[in-house]
Amino acid sequence: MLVDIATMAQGDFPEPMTGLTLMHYLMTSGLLFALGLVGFVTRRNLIIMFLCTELMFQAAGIALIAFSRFHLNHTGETFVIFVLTIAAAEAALALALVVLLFRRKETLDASSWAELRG
Amino acid sequence: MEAKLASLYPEITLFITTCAVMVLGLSPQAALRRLCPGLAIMGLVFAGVLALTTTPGAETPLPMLPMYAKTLVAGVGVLLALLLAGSADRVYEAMIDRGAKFDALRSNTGEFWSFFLFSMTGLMLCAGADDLIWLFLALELVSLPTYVMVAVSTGRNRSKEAAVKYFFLGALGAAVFLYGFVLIYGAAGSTDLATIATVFAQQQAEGGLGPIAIGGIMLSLLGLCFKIAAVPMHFYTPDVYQGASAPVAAMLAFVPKTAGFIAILLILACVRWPDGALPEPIHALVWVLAVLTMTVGNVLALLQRSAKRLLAYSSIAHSGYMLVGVLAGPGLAQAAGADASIATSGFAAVLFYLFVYGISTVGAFAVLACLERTSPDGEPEEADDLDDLRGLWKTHPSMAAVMALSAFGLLGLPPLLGFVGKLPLFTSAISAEEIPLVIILGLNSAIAAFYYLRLVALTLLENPEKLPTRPELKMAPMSGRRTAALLSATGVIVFAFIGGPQIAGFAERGATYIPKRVHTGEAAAPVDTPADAEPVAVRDE
Amino acid sequence: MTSGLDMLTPLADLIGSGALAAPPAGEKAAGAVHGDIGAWVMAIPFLPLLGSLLCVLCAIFKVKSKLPAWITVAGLAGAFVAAFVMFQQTTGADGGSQWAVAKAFDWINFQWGSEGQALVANFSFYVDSLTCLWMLFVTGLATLIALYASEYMSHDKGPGYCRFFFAFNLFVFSMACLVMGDNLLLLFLGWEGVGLCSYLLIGYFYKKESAVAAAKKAFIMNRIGDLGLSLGVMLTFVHFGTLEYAQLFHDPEMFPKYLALAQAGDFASIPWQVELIPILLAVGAFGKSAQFPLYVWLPDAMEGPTPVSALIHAATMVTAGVYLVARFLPVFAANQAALGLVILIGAFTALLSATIAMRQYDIKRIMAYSTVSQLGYMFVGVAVLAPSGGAFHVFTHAFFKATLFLCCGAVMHGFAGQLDLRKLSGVMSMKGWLIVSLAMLVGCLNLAGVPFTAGYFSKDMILAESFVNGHAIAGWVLLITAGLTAYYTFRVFFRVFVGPTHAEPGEDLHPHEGESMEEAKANFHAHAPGWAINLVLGILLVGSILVAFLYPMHWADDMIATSTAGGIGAGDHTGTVLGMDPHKVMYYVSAVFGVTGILIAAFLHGPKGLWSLGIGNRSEAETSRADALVPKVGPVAHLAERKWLVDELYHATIAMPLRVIAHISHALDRLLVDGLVNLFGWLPRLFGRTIRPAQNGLLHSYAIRMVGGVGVVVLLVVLVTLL
Amino acid sequence: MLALLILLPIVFGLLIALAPSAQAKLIGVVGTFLQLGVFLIIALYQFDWSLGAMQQLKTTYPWLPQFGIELSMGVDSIAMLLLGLTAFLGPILVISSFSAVSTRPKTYYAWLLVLQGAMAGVFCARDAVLFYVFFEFTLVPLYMLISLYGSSNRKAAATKFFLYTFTGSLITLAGVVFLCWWNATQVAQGAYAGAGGWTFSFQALESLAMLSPDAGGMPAFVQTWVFAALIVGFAVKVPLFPFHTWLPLAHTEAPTAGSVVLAGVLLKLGTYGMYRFCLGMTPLGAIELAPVIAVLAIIGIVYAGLVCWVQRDVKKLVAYSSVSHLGFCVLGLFALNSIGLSGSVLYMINHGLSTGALFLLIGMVYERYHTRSMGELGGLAKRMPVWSSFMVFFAMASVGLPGLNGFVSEFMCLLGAFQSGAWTGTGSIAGTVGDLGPWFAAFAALGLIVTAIYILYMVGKVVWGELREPQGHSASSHDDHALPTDLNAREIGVLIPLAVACLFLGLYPTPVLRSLEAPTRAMAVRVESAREHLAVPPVDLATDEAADAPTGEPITLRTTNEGEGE
Repeated sequence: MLVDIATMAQGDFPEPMTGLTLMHYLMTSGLLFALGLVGFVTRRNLIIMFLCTELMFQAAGIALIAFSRFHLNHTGETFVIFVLTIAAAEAALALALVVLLFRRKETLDASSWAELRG
Repeated sequence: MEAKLASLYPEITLFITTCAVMVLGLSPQAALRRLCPGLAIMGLVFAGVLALTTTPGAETPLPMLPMYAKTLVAGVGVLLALLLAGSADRVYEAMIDRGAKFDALRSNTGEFWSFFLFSMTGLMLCAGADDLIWLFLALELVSLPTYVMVAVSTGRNRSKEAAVKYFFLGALGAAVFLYGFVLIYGAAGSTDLATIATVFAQQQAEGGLGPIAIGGIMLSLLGLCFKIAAVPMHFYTPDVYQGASAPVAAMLAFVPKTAGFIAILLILACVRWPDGALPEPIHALVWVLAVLTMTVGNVLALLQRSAKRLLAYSSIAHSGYMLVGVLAGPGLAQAAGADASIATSGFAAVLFYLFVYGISTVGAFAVLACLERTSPDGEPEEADDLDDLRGLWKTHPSMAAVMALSAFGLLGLPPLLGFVGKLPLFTSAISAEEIPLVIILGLNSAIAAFYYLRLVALTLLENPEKLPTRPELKMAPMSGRRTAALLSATGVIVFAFIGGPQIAGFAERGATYIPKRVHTGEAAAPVDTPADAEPVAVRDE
Repeated sequence: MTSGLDMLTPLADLIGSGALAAPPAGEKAAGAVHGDIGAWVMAIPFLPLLGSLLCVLCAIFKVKSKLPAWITVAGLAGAFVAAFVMFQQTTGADGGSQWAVAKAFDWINFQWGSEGQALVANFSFYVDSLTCLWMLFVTGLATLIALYASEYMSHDKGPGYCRFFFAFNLFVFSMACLVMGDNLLLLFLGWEGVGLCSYLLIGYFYKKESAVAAAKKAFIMNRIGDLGLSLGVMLTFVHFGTLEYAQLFHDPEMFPKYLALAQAGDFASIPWQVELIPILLAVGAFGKSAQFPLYVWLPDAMEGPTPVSALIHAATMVTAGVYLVARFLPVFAANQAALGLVILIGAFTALLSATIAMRQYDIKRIMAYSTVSQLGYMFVGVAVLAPSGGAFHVFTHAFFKATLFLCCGAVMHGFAGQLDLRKLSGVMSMKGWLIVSLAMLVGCLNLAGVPFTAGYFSKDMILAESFVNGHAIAGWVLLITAGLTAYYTFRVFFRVFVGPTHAEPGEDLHPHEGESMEEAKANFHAHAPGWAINLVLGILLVGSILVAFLYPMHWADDMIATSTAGGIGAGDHTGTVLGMDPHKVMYYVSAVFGVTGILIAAFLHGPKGLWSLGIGNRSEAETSRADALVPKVGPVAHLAERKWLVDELYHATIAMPLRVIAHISHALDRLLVDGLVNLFGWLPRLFGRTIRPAQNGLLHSYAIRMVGGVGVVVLLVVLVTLL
Repeated sequence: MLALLILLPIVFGLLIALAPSAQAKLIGVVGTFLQLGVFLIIALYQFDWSLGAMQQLKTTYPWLPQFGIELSMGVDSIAMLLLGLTAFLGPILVISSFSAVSTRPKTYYAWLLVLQGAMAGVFCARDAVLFYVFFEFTLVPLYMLISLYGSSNRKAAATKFFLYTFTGSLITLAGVVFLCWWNATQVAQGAYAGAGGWTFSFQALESLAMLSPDAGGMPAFVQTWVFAALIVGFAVKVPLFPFHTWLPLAHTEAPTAGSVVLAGVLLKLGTYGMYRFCLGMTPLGAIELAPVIAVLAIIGIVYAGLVCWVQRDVKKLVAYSSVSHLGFCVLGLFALNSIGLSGSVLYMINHGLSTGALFLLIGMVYERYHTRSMGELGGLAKRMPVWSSFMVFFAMASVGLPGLNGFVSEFMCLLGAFQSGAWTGTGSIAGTVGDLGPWFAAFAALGLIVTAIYILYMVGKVVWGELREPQGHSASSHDDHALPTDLNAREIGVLIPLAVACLFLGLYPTPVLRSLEAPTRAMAVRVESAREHLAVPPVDLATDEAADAPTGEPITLRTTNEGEGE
């Protein structure tokens, strides 16, 4: 399926890449994204969970760069810069939040915060 | 370039206000600090006026959207600002009033108000976006400040819990729609919405969107579901609303939802709507999302004991209703040759409903914000349990009336504003021949009637319970909250008859949809129906 | 522009009522009616109506005197005079069918079709000789009985008295509408109106549960009949497009056409609607006139005050069914099956109720069953196309049956409600009871069909015609019934009015102060009837005898001949009885049956001495020779005494199952119908409960569900799209 | 003038809310009498009864121009009659509540007046959305009245009432919107020269109904579905079996005036809606489904009648009797001929009067004895002769005794059903084309018997028989409100107008029938002429669209495109 997608998407463009195709990058990116997802849902530690979201952001970044190269324009690369900025902002926020939480309960376990439910 | 800049005047105004507020909030003079809300409101009003007067410069398929959306944001923003006034640093300010020395490090006023205004700025930017990158940044600008606002809205652990859930799940959602955006870029080769629209139109004409495009759109939609609190990204909603203070919850109910819907509209507008319907997988996706969202929201709201959770679930359900409007699309099929009217355009219906929902839901949250009791830890505790509302008629008649009106308004009982808002959703969905969806929408409204009626019955019909464990509720000292409540209730009645129709007309203009023209290739026969090719031609040349 | 005020102008009709509307143009032979009888016609229904309104006023002003009774008597007497004038004016001419329509005001007048078709049913009255015949005895007897009731009801002076006479007046009004109405709907109004009055009057003693139950039963049984009648009315309207007699009976395209077809034997050309109408109407007639299977209410109706029984449940209301059949004879004649049905039911009912009457002890009930039985005769009479016989029997029966009932009432009144013929004996020899007893005797002679009484003549007309017109079996059944009738009639007379003197007070005995029930019984003295009762009975006694003289005058024949029922029974005289001309032989045969019945009664129940021609031997009130006979006939006697268990049968097969169905329906309503509604109300809640655990408050659970949700939705969409 | 009819009571309702409690009764009386006065002025001087089929006194204010929704009002004689009923009952409702309502009187009278206004609005509306607005809005005042002033189980009853009718009417709304969409679509495609664009006006929708499917009208199968959607809300409101279960509950729990207004006017909103929408806008659907609806009506008549018979609560009995009675009304409507329709409209009024009066009477007893159980009450003729006289009178009106109001309408409903059938070719003069027939009338007429059974059962228990009063209750202890044993002058004064109206309509219905002739005949003719469209095959929409798109291939989307890969 994925092979199909990658090759087909490439088909319309004038300069087909040789060697490493778009597909490879996309697969890497997809794997990274999936890794992030899996990490996010399986880990309980708030910091690791946050890092997993970073992983997903970076996966998007890889895909952007690949597409950017594929389309032979720089939009994707520009996009990556902004994604990184946002990721940094989020990281700051996340750390602040984690610190705040840690002060309250002395733990980083996400499951200790489950007062609100139903 | 200048035109583009001109279109950003409202945001710039807001940004300047933001900076001013941030500085002002740090002032050691209490009187100056208290100017923050006023300044914010002034900024919003000014931005709103600018939004109304400046010509939009966007070249997206929804060129008039920014004008409407920014005005809407400014309008409801004023209401939210009124509601938020006095929330920040309440305990701390009280300490200062009692003689404590002002310490800029401990004061949150400036940050709070600037975050609020940042969020509103983001929202306006979102409305004005003509590029995916811009859209992404704007969406993040909407959300990031709200995470903080939730966290600091009360001093309780609940707020922290709410914030952490909101933030982490929000990051997950953001990652998902970011990936979606990436795929859209990958499929279209550009992040410019106008270009994307053109490319997509071309692709559709040549046999349909490719899987990457479809996948990108689907992932974007699913990610944005977080913003609009739609299934399956809705889980955080009740927890966050409950954990946040009522004014902040009201803001959460309006601001990210509006941002999300605007983003959804912008993205879906890039897809050409052949014969008024979306490409099949996206159509199916939105259909499923709409049905699930309204049903899940409503059935869970039935079971709630907490008013905030109830309103949170109702917020989910309303997203479901609006998704019906999204699905109904820009109303092309009927508008052949004529401008899409709000009666047929689901986009217009959604835009109008955002206004209706904003007005009505702010009222309900404002009532909760107005009623508070002193809890053992000294911090005022807002009314939340439904039992708090029992017999409100006896103790706080005006609040009871506001709550009843808001509930009936959210229910969509004629002739209140909620009905006027829901009507275009009905008409547009039927215009799009989504009959089963309309029936489901109707049945869901009926389910919703269960709990809205309960709200009304509790406030108006029951007798108050006097429990020793439950100190009596008092009116919060902030007059802004009361004003917001009363304004919202008045709006729910008045706008149904006066002003509402004009706003609907405004929303109708805001939803003006200009599909991109297809560059006719040699092989491909002209697929445009003659009817909808014409406005395109006018626009594109 | 017609403003709302103009809409009300037709009200002026009400004020200017009494104008005699000319019969519709183009009618054949709308006979000349002498003078302006409109005002007289109007007086007949509206005087009683006025009377009933005055009675309401009396009730409002708490009148405690006999004023309501006098109002009633005066009003009804006026109505009787008006009826007599109407009769004079209508029938005075030289033969030919004469009729007139007098319109009071619009009741229902509705144009419904695009071609100006209208549903018209006005308050207007159709007058012909049949109307006159009925109204004469209705108003006449009503006047007399009102006078009687003024005394009979005197112990209830006050609100009850007003209520009684209100309903009494209303009854006469309704009866007038029934008989005189010029359309089927006004007839229906009267029909239900008399039912209402009957209901109110049977339930007059509303504290008695049995009276209330009897009233209810009467109304509901009648409603069953009314169902048939109303369907008949609808069918008539749909088929003929009108409900007005003037058109139905005189438009050559309507009844006359089908009557002509029937008389020509061309039944095949008669459409099914026309054939169905008489059957539906007959159902209504059976209900109102207490014929099998709807007769069971009438005996129970005796719970009402006796004047009511006399007027409504013997003389007038119950003959409404006969009137209906007689009035619609042209359409009945168009369906042989309908006639057959009426004959069958009539004859069967006559026999059945006669057998029941033989074994009853309550004299009022015996009279009630005899009424049912005699009504059977009348139906047979009309249905064998001898309307004059039927009508004449209605007329004579009204007199002698009213007499009989009023006598029973007098006895009841005098003996504290005692009606059991085993507890009374030798009333004639008590002081002050002579007129009552003589009236009773005359009534019994009439009912038994002793030669040269009115009852004898009218019964003979029916019997003879049934043989003449080829319904010999019915004839024989009725002959046997005549014998039974004579027996049970005189059983009453011999037991109660002659023989050793004996009287026990009935249930209405109220001990004086300081007196026990036993003492009261011991000290009981019958109080003889007063002047009003005696006067009325005297008049009726004479009247019952005099009515017989109308027979040789062929009065009934003439009356019928000029009415809408005229000219129908004039077929060939083909039937014979024992090989002879029925008309002649019937005089003898029926006399033999009647006298035999009386003799058997004398033998079984007669007292020693002259009264029973020496064949009786009864010496005490309680027992008679018949008691010895009962065991010999086995269960038959017992069953007859239990009224053939018809009431029980109805209860078991209709009332009970219906009640059970009602309970089941109620249970279904609560459990199933409402249950489904509640289920639908509960489903969202159930769904909510099911998915609520997903909101468990744990961050990572939310994350899993969000991701999983995204996956599931995407998968779903892909599947949906691909499939 | 019409707007005044709606606004006057609402304004007075608000006045009550603002004025001191002591004035509530007075303002209520004045408000309702003013409404009645306005109605009388309209009826006597402004409305032209000779043109009953026409919409008169039209007034229009803009509201939502995008949808073509207007605050548009107008009345024909049917609406006038029902308005008359509403206005007539208004003062009766207020005055009858004087002694019954002691707590929170302001709220009570205020909502009552608002309800009066809203009900008037339903009958005045000439725009589907305006109609719907008032139709739905009536729920709120009644919800308040029931759940604040009802008996023990009032909240559940009020909630059920609200939710059930609300749910039903949402489906109706969907149907209405579909109709309007169809109309708008046809306009856009230029199929016929309609009003242009979206409109919810009755007039446009009614003219749409008369279009042949060739000319852009709805084909029969679409109309059938739309009809089904439309009727759901109205069937719940009427209520038609099997949607009736909210009614007994609501009636039993409601305060007296609530029951009166519910039976008197609110149920008629359903039948009126059926007349206006189901018959007027989807005649083909009505034709196709008439037998089904009629069967439901007949089941309702007999079944609810039987259920009445086993009730122990008098009020519940009368409540179920409404279900049974309204069955006749619906049957008459779906006879689809002039007599049936007129009978039905007349029935709406008559039922309002007689059943309303019965509820009043039961309320009066309830105020005295605080029970409605027939086990505890009996033989009241002895104790309360005046009350009993009225009871018997109105019971008889309810039974449909000729001479009282119920009969004429009941008979016409049945006659209409009887007439409506395949009579053509049988030589019958007064048959009409229709889908019912004698069997329908015959089975419905069973209701005559059943009605007699349960009404007499009730009268026999409560009015006649041995005197039974609740335990510990003697005649003199008619406590709190110092009510006399029998009715007082106020109560009699409330009942007399109803009784007079019953007698008048029973003995002289001609003016009313006259005013109904034109509109019902027009409706019958409309349905009749729509019948011709039954056979017309619908335009094939698919081919239409194909013709629009010259490519001949509608744009479809595929997930994979085999040919163009690589």
